[in-house]
Formats: sequence, C-alpha cells, structure tokens
Amino acid sequence: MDTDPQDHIDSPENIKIPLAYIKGKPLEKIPSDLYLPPDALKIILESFEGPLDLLLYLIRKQNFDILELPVAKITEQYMQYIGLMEDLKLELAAEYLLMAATLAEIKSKMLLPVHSDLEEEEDPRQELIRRLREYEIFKEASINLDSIPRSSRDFYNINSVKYVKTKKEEVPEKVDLVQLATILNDIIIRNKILSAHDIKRDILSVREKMAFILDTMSSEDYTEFTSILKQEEGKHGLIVTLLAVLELIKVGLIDCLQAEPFSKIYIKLM
Amino acid sequence: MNKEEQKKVIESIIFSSPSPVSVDSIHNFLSKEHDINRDTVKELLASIESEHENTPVILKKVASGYIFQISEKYSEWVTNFYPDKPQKYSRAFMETLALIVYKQPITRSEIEAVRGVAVSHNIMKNLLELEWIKILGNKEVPGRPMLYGTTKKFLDSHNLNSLSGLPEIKDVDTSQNTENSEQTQINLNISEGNGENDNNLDDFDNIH
Amino acid sequence: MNKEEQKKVIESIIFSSPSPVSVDSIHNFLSKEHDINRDTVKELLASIESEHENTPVILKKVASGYIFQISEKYSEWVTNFYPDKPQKYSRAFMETLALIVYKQPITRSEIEAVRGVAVSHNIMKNLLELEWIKILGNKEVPGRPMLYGTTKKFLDSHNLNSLSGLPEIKDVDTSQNTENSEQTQINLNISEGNGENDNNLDDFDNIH
Repeated sequence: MDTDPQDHIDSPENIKIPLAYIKGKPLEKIPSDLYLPPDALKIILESFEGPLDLLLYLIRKQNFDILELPVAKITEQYMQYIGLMEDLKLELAAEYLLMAATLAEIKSKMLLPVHSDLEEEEDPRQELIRRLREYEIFKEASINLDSIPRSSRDFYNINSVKYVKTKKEEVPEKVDLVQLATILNDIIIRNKILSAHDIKRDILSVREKMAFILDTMSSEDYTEFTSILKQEEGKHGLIVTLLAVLELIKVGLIDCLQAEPFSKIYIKLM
Repeated sequence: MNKEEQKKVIESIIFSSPSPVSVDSIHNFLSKEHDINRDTVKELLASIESEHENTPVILKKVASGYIFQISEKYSEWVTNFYPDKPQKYSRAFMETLALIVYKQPITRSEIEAVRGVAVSHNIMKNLLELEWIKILGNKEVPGRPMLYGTTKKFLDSHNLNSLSGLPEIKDVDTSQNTENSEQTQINLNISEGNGENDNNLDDFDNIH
Repeated sequence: MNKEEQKKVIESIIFSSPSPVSVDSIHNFLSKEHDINRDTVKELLASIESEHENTPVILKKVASGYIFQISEKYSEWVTNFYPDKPQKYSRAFMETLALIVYKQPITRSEIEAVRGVAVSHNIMKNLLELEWIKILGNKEVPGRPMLYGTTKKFLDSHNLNSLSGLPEIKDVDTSQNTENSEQTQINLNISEGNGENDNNLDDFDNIH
C-alpha cells in the first residue's frame, strides 16, 4: 500500500474507532511495523452489509446518539472509509457513493443559517435518522431470528421413517390424448426442418445468422424460435441458428424465454 | 379398531411422514373406513403426546401439524454425533429474512430500501427453495412487483405454531406507520385471499 | 451415564439419522466420553430392539447398520395414507407413444429416424409393461425388425372404442408425404382399423 490508511483514520479530532476486532482485541489502526495483507483489510471492510451498516457502526462505536447524529464528524469518517475502500480497489457498490452524496448534502444544509421564518422546516437529518433507526431494528431482529431454535441445528425432527410399501393395484395414469396429437404435430414439423436436403455447406455462417436475427427480431415482442428457421436451410440451418442465438444471449443482445423444458423458446431483442 | 390401534396407526403415519401431519389429514384418512370424529383424533394425539413426554422421542405440534422430534435433553447428543456443522446463514440472508418475516407482505425493493443495498438474487432464490418464503401476490403499484411472505414451513422449521411466537421487534416509530397506510391496506387484501395464508397473515397482524 | 441413559442416546441418534447407523460409529462416539466396549453397544442395541418389538416403529438391522422402520403390521396403513403421485410421463415417452399410436405399425428404428434420437430401452419396456403397446409382427425388411402397435388396453384405459376416436392431427403438407414414401405406406390408414385388437393386425396385414 502506498498510502498508509491510518492517516485517514487517525486525524487528531477523531476518537479512535477500532477497524475491527481480531481475537477480541480491537484493531484501531493498522500497525505500521506489521504487514497487514490487503486481503485481510478487504475482508474487514467487506463485512459491512452496506452504507447504513457502516454508518451505524461508526455511530455505535463512538457512542453517539442516533437522534443527535453529528453529521460533520460522521461524514468525515465515512469518507475516510470510502477512501480506504477505494485505495484497496474494493469494488464499491453504488450505494456507498450515493450515501456519500446524501451525507454531503445534509452537511451542507446544516451549514445554512436557520431562518426564523422557516422554523417549520424539517431537520435535514431526519430522513437519514429514520432510515438508520429502521435498519438497526431489523438488523437486531435478524440477529434474534438467527438465535431462535432451528430445525437440524438446535432440534431434530424425526421424519420419513421408512416403511415397506405394500402392493397396491396400480392404475396407470392416462395420457392426455390432445397433447399426444400436438406432440406428433411438433415432431412432424421438427422433422420437416431437420430432413431438408441438399444444403451447400459454408453458406451459413454463425455471424451472418446473428446479423439476420438482430435484423428480423423486434425488441417489443417475443418471436418463437422455430419461426426464424428457414426450411431450405435444413438441419445445418437449425444448428447455425441455435449457435447464433446462444452467441447473442451470451453477449446480452437478446433475451430468451422458455416456460419449461421442451416447451417453445421465445426470443426478443434486449 | 380400538383406540390403542388407532393411536398406533397415527404414530406410524407421523413417523413416516416427511413433514408435519395435520389433524385434518389424519381425520380424513381414518374417517374413510371408521366412524371417527375430529375431536377424537385430537384426543388420540394428546394421548400419544403425553405417552412420549419423558422419552427421547416427543410429539410436537408446529404450524402445519404434528411431528416427532428428539427431545431437548437428547438433542445435544445428536448434535455432537454429527461431525458436520449445520449450515450458517449470512447476515444479508438473515436481514432479508427478518424483513420478510416482520414486514410481510413486502416487495423486494422495499427490502432494499430498508437495508440500503440491493438484495442478491441468490438470497431470494435460496429462501424460496427452502420454502421459508413464498410469493403472496403482486402489489398494485406500477410494475406490479411481487409481494413476499413467510410460509408454514418457515414456522415448522423454527418449532413455531404462528408468527406471534417470534421474538418481538421494537416499534419502528409511529410516523412511519401512518406514512405507510398503503401497506396496511394491501395486507387486508391478501388475507381475504386464499385459505392457507390466512393464518400467517392474521398472525402477522397480531404482531403489530 | 447408566445403561438406560445410554440406550436413550442411541435411540436418539438412530432416530435422527436419515440412513442406518453402524455399531462402530455408535461405539466410537460413546467411547469418547465413556468407558464402553463394542459388545455393550451391541447388547444395548439388542435391548432397544426387543423393547420396540411390538410398537409401530421397530429397530431393524440392515447391512450398513441399524435403522428404525415402520413395522410390517402398520406399513399397509402408511402406504394407504400416501396417495400415489400421479405419474408424469416424459417428453420422450410421449413422443414415442404418439408415433406408435398414429403411425402404427412402426419399427423402433423408424421411431428413431423421426425423433432424431435413440429410443431408450426403458421407454419401450415401460410401454410394453403398461400393455399399451404390443409387438404386431416383423417388418419384411433386412433384419426383420419388430413392428409395434397399440393394444385394446390402451384404448380401454383412455376410454376409446377405436383409434378413430383419437384427436385428429393437422394435415401434414403433402410434399413431406410424397418425399417419404416408405412412411406413407406405413401410415396407411390406421384410422380405418377400428377398435378391436385384432384389427390392428388386419391393418398390418393389409399393408403388406
């Protein structure tokens, strides 16, 4: 690391807050004589569940009252953490940056002189305080929820005790005859496409087919896969079309839907 | 078939079942061939329950019915017998679950609003696969997002009869509630819906 | 821990296990904290076994160890309690059946030619066991492959008097038919063949 992260954390007016606890001992700064692998720090920083979690941590560690959120201090510390995360090239979720902007906005609003005629105006911190309190409640609830007895962890159900099935007169399930007819139709249609003849190879390239698909397809409506097949292209055409579709899905240009295995496949432009 | 025999049939059914067995399903089954009423089934279950009281195997009533369980006293032995540690769920998983449990019916974006981060697809998939949550319907707002709630299986997995058995949560301050009158309304709509959900949602109402 | 307690621990372990528990694994576990030898474990198991002898749940020794099982006497009740799940036929099964129904008499390789994939042995076996299809004879081509067709039982179990009661299939365009003259021949109207088993054979005879 070229920048020593402790510069960010230990600015003089800050109360020391541990970065993390290692074996019960608070890690307040990164010891300069000890090489802390960036990966380890990454894990510490990644353990926050999001910007609200990070803010709550900063508030709680310093025994601040949420209701009297010291925005200036918290913002500064928050920005230091963000800086640290950026230094470590952690992929910063957009939510962290959004929160940074929110904090900056609140901070600047707090600096504006309060007009006596605007007394009714909301405290700019109010919404954030509400969100923090709400998040804290559910964070706590999740911890409590995790601690109540759970099956196969704290107690054990006795289920599925085996038994020897006695023989029953089995009546086989009927097949749906209409479905049977539809299936035969499908086979015949499929077969038509597959059994076409005399295709000259090399005529069809996957690239070309991709272009064709992009050209003919709409981004509004889904098109059924078999409708883009050309009978004269036969089996080879089917394969090339399938490859083209797969390729287009891979690069994210088209969207593909299939309700269940073997059902029709629908595609549309993204 | 005398009562002792009936009890043994009921025991066999509960032992062999992969999930808790409801009074109704036992009653439906036995009444096909015998003249037996629902209250008698309940009496028989109570009798089985008391007979097992001080044995390593106890009969337990949970949300979706009756199931045999290793008694608390011997659970620790069982835990120690198996070298594999039971699955631990991530914080993100538990927080998402907590929001669904306490704020159901809730949409994914409502969960995200409280947590301040996106809910991963995997967590929702996992919860749905565990059958701890289910889709209750769609919220009548643009986009008609899906509304999630907990299932009986979630309660079963925590030895609960209803949501009211869960730890209480602190009140999110009252300003929040009035602001969210819309949600209360949706709540009502769903509880009118389908039979099975009713209990869950009623219980949910009780919490608040 | 006295013997009674040890028995209860063993019971709990076997009850909670999804698969049989071996004497060794019980012995290893108990001997970690207690002075117990392998023979004692076996004695305890024998004692548990005899205690459960006349209960609905018996202790059973199988190859890999001990497991609780519903006693034979109550197995029938349990079997009846669980209604058979309706069987779901696979797509491959349905396609094979469709071809046999509409294109009979047909050989296996003809089915494969149309479907483009091999027909699994299981599907043919299954259809024959259901007695929905039967062997009508051999096709007079090299190798004399067997020709399959449907049975009266297939018609009966689908409430049909004759094959003409089947849903019609859409007209396949003619180019296909002419091109595939062999198939057309086989095609030769089964719809004429009415109902009775033997008609199938008659039709078959007519073709050749």
